[in-house]
Amino acid sequence: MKTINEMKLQIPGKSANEGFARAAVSAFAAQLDPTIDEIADIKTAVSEAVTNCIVHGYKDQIGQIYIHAKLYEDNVLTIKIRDKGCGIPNIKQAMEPLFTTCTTGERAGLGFAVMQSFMDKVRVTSKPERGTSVVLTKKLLSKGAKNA
Amino acid sequence: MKTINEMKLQIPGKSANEGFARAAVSAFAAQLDPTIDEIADIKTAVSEAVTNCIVHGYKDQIGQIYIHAKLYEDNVLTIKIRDKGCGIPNIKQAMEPLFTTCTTGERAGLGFAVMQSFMDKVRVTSKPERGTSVVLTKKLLSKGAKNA
Amino acid sequence: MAVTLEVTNEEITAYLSGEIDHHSAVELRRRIDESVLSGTPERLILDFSGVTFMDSSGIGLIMGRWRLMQEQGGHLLVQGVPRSLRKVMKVSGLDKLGVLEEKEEVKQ
Amino acid sequence: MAVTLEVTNEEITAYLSGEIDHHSAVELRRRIDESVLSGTPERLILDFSGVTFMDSSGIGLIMGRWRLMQEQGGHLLVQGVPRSLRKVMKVSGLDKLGVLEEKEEVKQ
Ligand SMILES: Nc1ncnc2c1ncn2[C@@H]1O[C@H](COP(=O)(O)OP(=O)(O)O)[C@@H](O)[C@H]1O
Ligand SMILES: Nc1ncnc2c1ncn2[C@@H]1O[C@H](COP(=O)(O)OP(=O)(O)O)[C@@H](O)[C@H]1O
Repeated sequence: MKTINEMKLQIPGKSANEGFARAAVSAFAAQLDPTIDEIADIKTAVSEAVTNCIVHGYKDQIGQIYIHAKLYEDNVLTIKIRDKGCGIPNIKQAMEPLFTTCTTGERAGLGFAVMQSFMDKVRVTSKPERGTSVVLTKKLLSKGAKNA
Repeated sequence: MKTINEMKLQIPGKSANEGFARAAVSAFAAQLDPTIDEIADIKTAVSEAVTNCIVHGYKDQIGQIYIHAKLYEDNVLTIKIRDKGCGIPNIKQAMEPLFTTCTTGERAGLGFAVMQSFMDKVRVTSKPERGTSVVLTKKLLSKGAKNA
Repeated sequence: MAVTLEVTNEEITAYLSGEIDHHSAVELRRRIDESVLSGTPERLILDFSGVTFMDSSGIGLIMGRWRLMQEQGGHLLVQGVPRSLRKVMKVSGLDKLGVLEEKEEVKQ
Repeated sequence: MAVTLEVTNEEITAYLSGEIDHHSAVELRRRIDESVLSGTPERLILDFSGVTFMDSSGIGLIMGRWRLMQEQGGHLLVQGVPRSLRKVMKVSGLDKLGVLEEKEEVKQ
């Protein structure tokens, strides 16, 4: 598929940037003229993935988070969210609803479940001590790229 | 001065991204709790600098634009906007109000004048055939970083 | 994100507003728990009508308060969930905890 | 960005709305000029009351239409400039062209 537009964003993994990250991605998605529900879905999924980099990937240190969003023909949006943190030893287990390794922070273990129900596709790749990458894909039902 | 937060953004120099670039920078600046006027000033200056990369720096090709925003203590925001385009042979002349090299596109020759009156400081560095970098600086009068 | 607390002897109502994420949840939790632990409320009501965004951190916030109220021998009620947050509430299976108020949802 | 044109024999009013930048100005210019060149208007009025953002591309748009109307033997008037755009209009020295309407500015 042909890429119509893209953006790369890099931010330090501070919790204050969770809000900024979802605002930036939704401003990027705006050129597809999405519905309010679609924007809400995208913001929620991005918020989960970015929070995971901060809470799990980097735990007590502050590392960089890399976001790469792409718009393809046919209104398909992909968002890759990547950290260079601790990685996930067992991805299948990590993606099970209610599974969480966090004992202090009131994590519900539902981050991946939310991503999966709000986006069409969630692809996770990870290497222990090297980091984790989550690719979120969603086809928007909107009228199409009006500005690109 | 200590950096409180920062973000790096990379986008292709398509005119459709002018709107996205200013939205992203203003979402980043939002953590300083700026006034509506301050946000408008920042959006306008960013729009000028990004447009210049597209219209002048890259002319008929599409190159990458690099935006690096930083928040410092004392509510100082800097935004560096950089292209790897044709460069500016005479910066002093380029910054004069009404000066423009564009004859087709109805440019008013006021981009730098707007940046200068909307921001506290505008620093331009450029090398022919290597590209141009504009650093915009503004101290915000807002209550201070509430989230960082 | 902000929270306004309305406290009586038996009941605490926390009116939440703005965006709930991992960042803002920390402070919300602190404010609410402080209020719960300084009294003996029978009911804690979380009012979501002013909430414009929420991810699974909001679910964690609800589940944590549910647990706290269980420990305190009281109970939790969640009210005024805007239509836009129903989807994320549903993923969580919170409907099965029986804390979600059933009446008319609040329009945003 | 959008423009609605109101056309009579003598006058064209272009109601602009949304954000004016280099990207959106292209289409605005095309629509307005098409309308001007297909008639013999004495006046072109650009109404900015619906404009929420504008950079110097908006100034270029105004100056270009001012030139076009000069060529056509007509004139240009700019009306309804919101308070938030006064600053950028001022930098341009447009006030000196005498096209800016003087009356009460429109509130956004
Ligand atoms: N970026 C990441 N880096 C390391 N581990 C992760 C990352 N994302 C998720 N995980 C692991 O997967 C588990 C489940 O994640 P999730 O479903 O989002 O729930 P939660 O964030 O509430 O724990 C986490 O508890 C963590 O162990
Ligand atoms: N990023 C850039 N790359 C190359 N040349 C530039 C760049 N930015 C500005 N210039 C030069 O400086 C001139 C003045 O810029 P400006 O004041 O923004 O007015 P305008 O964009 O309307 O021409 C431009 O016409 C161009 O020659």
